[in-house]
Amino acid sequence: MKISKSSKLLLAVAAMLLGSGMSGSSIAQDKDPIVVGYIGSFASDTGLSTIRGAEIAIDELNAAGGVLDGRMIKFVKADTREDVAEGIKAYEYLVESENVDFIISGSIDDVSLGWLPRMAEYKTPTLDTWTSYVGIIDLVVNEYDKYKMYFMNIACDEALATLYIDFGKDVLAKEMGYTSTVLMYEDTAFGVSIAGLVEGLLAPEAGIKISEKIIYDANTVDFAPLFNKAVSSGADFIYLVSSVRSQVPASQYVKLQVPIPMTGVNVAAFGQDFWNDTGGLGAGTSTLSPVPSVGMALDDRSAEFITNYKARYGSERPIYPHFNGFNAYYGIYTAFAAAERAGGFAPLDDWIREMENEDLKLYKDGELWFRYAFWKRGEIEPRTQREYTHNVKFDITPPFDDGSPAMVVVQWYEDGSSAVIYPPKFATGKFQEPSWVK
Amino acid sequence: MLIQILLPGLLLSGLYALIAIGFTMIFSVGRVLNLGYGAFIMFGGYIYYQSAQILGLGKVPSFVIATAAGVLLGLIVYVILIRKLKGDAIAIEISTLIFAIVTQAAIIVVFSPSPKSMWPLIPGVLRVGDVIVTYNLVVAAVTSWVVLAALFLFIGKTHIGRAIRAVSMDPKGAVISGIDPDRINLIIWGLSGGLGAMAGIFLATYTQLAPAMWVAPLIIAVAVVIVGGIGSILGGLVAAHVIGMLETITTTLIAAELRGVATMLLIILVLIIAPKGLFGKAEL
Amino acid sequence: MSYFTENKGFDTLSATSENRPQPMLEARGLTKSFGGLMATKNVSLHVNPGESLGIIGPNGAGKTTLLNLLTKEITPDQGSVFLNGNCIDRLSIHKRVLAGLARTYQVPRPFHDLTIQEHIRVGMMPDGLFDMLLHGADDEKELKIAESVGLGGERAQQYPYELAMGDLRRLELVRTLATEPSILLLDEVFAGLTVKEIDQISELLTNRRATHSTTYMIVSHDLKALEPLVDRVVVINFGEVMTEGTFREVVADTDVQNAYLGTGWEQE
Amino acid sequence: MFAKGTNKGFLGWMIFGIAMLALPLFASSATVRIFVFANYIAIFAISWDVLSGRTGYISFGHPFLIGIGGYTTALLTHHLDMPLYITIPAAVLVTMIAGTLFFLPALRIRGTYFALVTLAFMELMYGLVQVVAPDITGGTRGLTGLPSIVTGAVSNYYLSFGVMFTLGLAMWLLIRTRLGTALGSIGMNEEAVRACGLNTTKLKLFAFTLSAMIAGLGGAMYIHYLGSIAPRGLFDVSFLFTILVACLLGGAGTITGPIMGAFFLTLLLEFLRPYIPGSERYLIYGVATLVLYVLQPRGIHRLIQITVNWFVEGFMRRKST
Repeated sequence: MKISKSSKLLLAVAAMLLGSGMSGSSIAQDKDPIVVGYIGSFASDTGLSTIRGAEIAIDELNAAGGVLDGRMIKFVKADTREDVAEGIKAYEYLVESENVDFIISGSIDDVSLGWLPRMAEYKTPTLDTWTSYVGIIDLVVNEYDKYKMYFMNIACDEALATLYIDFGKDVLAKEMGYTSTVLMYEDTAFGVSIAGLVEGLLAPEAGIKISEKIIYDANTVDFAPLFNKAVSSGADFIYLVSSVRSQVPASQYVKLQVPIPMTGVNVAAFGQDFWNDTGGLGAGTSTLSPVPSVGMALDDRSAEFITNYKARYGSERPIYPHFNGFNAYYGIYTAFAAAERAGGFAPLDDWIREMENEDLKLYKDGELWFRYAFWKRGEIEPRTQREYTHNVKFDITPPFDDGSPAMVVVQWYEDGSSAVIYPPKFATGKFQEPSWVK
Repeated sequence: MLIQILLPGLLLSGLYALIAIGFTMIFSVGRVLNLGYGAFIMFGGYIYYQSAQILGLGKVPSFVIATAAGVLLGLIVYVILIRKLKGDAIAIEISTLIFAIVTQAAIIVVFSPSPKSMWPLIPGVLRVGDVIVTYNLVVAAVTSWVVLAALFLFIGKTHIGRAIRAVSMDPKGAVISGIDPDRINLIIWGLSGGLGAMAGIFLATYTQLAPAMWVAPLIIAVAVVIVGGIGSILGGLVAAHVIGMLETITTTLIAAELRGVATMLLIILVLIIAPKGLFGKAEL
Repeated sequence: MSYFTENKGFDTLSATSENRPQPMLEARGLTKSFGGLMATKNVSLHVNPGESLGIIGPNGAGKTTLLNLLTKEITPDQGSVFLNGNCIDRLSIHKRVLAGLARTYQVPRPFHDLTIQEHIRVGMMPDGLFDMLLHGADDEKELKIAESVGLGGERAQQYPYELAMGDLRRLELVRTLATEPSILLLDEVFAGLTVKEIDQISELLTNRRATHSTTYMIVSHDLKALEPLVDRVVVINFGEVMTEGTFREVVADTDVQNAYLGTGWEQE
Repeated sequence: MFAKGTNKGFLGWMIFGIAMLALPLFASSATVRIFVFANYIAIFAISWDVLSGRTGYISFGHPFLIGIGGYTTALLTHHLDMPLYITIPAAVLVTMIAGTLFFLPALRIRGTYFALVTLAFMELMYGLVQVVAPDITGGTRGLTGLPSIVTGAVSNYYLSFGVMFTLGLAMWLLIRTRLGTALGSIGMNEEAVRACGLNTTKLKLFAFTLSAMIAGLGGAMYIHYLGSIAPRGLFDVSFLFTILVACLLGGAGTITGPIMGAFFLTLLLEFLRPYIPGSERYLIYGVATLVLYVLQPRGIHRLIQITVNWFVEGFMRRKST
């Protein structure tokens, strides 16, 4: 892996030295290609998942004879390095230098928020596959004309949290008999907003009392004082919300053998590489995850995607795509299906209309398993009683026959395997306390 | 409640002292901030990870390899950068900062930006009542005290140590008494690289490896130097404990999210009220 | 300098009760200790207008500390400083300079990136920011001042790193002279100079005394070089005034000779 | 009023100005966009240079000042819908006040110690924005959809260039006045300046306020150009790195040097993108910067000086033979 990296580097330098000779030559094609841009980090698992999902879909479409009357798709990428200003520059680069027709994004929250004004200015159709920030959806709801070219095909965090409360009620309260928790969350916007949702609903909906709240600095090195405090509060379990450096609380939880169970949101545990990254110290972690998550049973088409993914990327990390890899793969298909019907990505309003009508349903054993459609303007989600314009059509009410579930709960076991434990329709395993908890 | 603060606070302080030693040494002797010190720490952590967890060379050999690699890195930085800049403090600070950023970029290219958790150096936990601490941290703290004691003896009792002290107090005077400050600085940078790498192993096995991990320990080291004052190893030790305790107290008793804010306020206050630090001797 | 007419905020105690001429600069009971060490103990002295006073004493006697106390680089524990009969205890360093009390340093403190002419420009700088901003430098006057210490013409464009020690002393002197002091405190002007350089500086000062009415206070332990430059001498030892008088009187004093024993007095 | 040689330099400024004004005529809008970023980095570098390049009080906390300006206007426009012609001056004013806060430690400490306090200021601000009232500041995610002053690449280019050029030229002229000499001498030997009868506190306060004013103006305009603000992008070591390195690589204390440094860094990073799109780009960028800096710590400014002198001398020699 190291060798391939450094040789890539050498090639890159050589390419740079060759200079403009390369950028001038274009792929010889009868028709101009359609250009799809990727914006996001190049090296992170998150970014790579989106890149690879999109790459596989694009190669499949090109191999099948191209799109929009036989035009090929050209895929260009711009690195954000997970930095806000770099993200804005990357967006500008894609539109101004590469003249992209459509952008697929694997950006994280603040990076997406950063380039959003550029998107509104350029009016470039854009699909986000990773960030779940409901604030962006609210922008589409409130300022539709300005942000209508934006789509997000992961369920927003509000939907995630709402469904998670059901897990608390059905499993943590009813099955495990927990009555109190310590809410431990990082001081980031993600932590605060998720914790706020959980705090407001956990007691009234699930009957679990919050006996103590611990907000911690996202750069915390040592979680021992926090765990000590949590344990001495006498609560039944710890509810952790962590998105930044989430391996730290997860692995210190194991290293410290904290004697009460812990569940919640741990972003690092979304990927199959979590186990190796923690050197096996992820045991006992359970986390909510957007779908399709690790450990989840797949429909035939998604299973084929995974087969292709593994054949193509082998042991290069991430060894299994994160949820956004699937989102990118299906996102490319839905975007081009809409473009075929609209006659291209322009005029913009035609494409948006067709994208809003897009409905990709995936079935497993005759049951609706995943669905890539979007909430329409003015459509009200029945349970939360609000609009989610251009968010993926999630479902937060059993029997989940109206859309993909907003989230599932994934459990990592001490033998390194993982399984979905909630909702029951998708479950492949059971909630389990770590062995050191008595 | 008291033990909940004292025990973890003491151990965290030990880790902080270990993190700060190498940084303090360079600052005391050369009067320059090595803003690339965090890179030594990160480098040590990643080398250890590669050696112990990926190549499976075993903990003790890996520890030695990583520390040696740190010494080497310290020497290389000194020879390539520091010597060329001839004591221009600002130039050294900026170039070491760039060096840290370069190291970060290199780590991303080689190891990917994904954070990695590591097996503890010494597995297992110590339980005192409700309080849990890992052996890993206990060992880190004990190591730091041992290293500090050794360093104290080294500086006080050996010939090189006395030469180091002489350069630290008066570089020009040292030259007159036949000491080559260049050689002393080379030794210091090597030592600092090794100590940084060693601290990196303990820090990384306790927390995680990530390409941006050099910033947090650098800030801790800076805080220790400022609060302790330059030119005082003992001062650094006390300062590490002040900061470690302050963090633990803030986390446990006040509000965990103010941990970083408390440290920053302490730095600003000390610099404004007692710029020489609590134990510093040097003039500004 | 017109400083006093603008600021009337300080005490205007009469300098002395006796009926002698008002001293230009007067120190009363200056005391300063560092830790347990008394650097100066109850030092009182005065310099009359137009006079040149020498301050001598062995190394470590507290001469430089006394200068620092007079210019407020160090704040005294006790005692007061009077300039033209006005107490200037509350004036900061730069205000004392504006009031006409300027000094040179034992170790020259040049601005490494400025030419000699620019050093003079800093010395001549007005107090107001707008004044600095809106009015350009007076090239002619700057060069004239440079000329007066023998650094005029092309030499005025030299940088400190191009200068020998003797010229650095001149630079230190000329930068201070540019502030147009009414009393000039010179700290160890001859330290580190060759015999030839000492002669040159000495000649420069002698000539200047003949043509300008500036008052001087010169600190030195090089008695031979000091002799022609001073009207009166104060001897400081262990932070206290030991004796004072004309150069000859002081040199003849056996206590002074004893104080200097073993410090190179005999050779001189 | 100005030092000698000002006229020749002024000619250089005019050529630079005309070339830059003509740039959008032949450059693609993508290139123009890159130059907008370069202009803003140059404004921040000028601000840094006025303070640290001249007085020697090295600021590691400039993002703190820029962030204060950015957040002031962001909050006022986002929550109170106030117009930009009120919020931007307000941002400048608030930043100038923050600049005096920044100034307090400079009364007692300098050099490395001062640099560290300012760094602590930046880190403190980073912590506070996230913790204190995240529903107002937007917390970690920040705020988006902020109004823009003008739209489009070319108008933003002319706006940012106009401000940068005006500030740059004004500051360049300033350092050539006697006030500039006085400020510069503080960086060389503060005691000696005091011994020349100058009120260094007043001079330093002036430099701090002026620097803060430029940082506040630049910061406010920058975030309206970006359209969004986030703490991680502002109070960040890599942002600080760009400003510091632009100044030092360009040649601190010269105003023109930091502008060159800002352009060099921004353009280097962007022109590498088509050839090396991935993380290796930052590695090459960092190594190139490090090598260049160690080879000539006095910066590009000095390199150009040396080159020009070499050519001039060679020309003279040939003429005389």
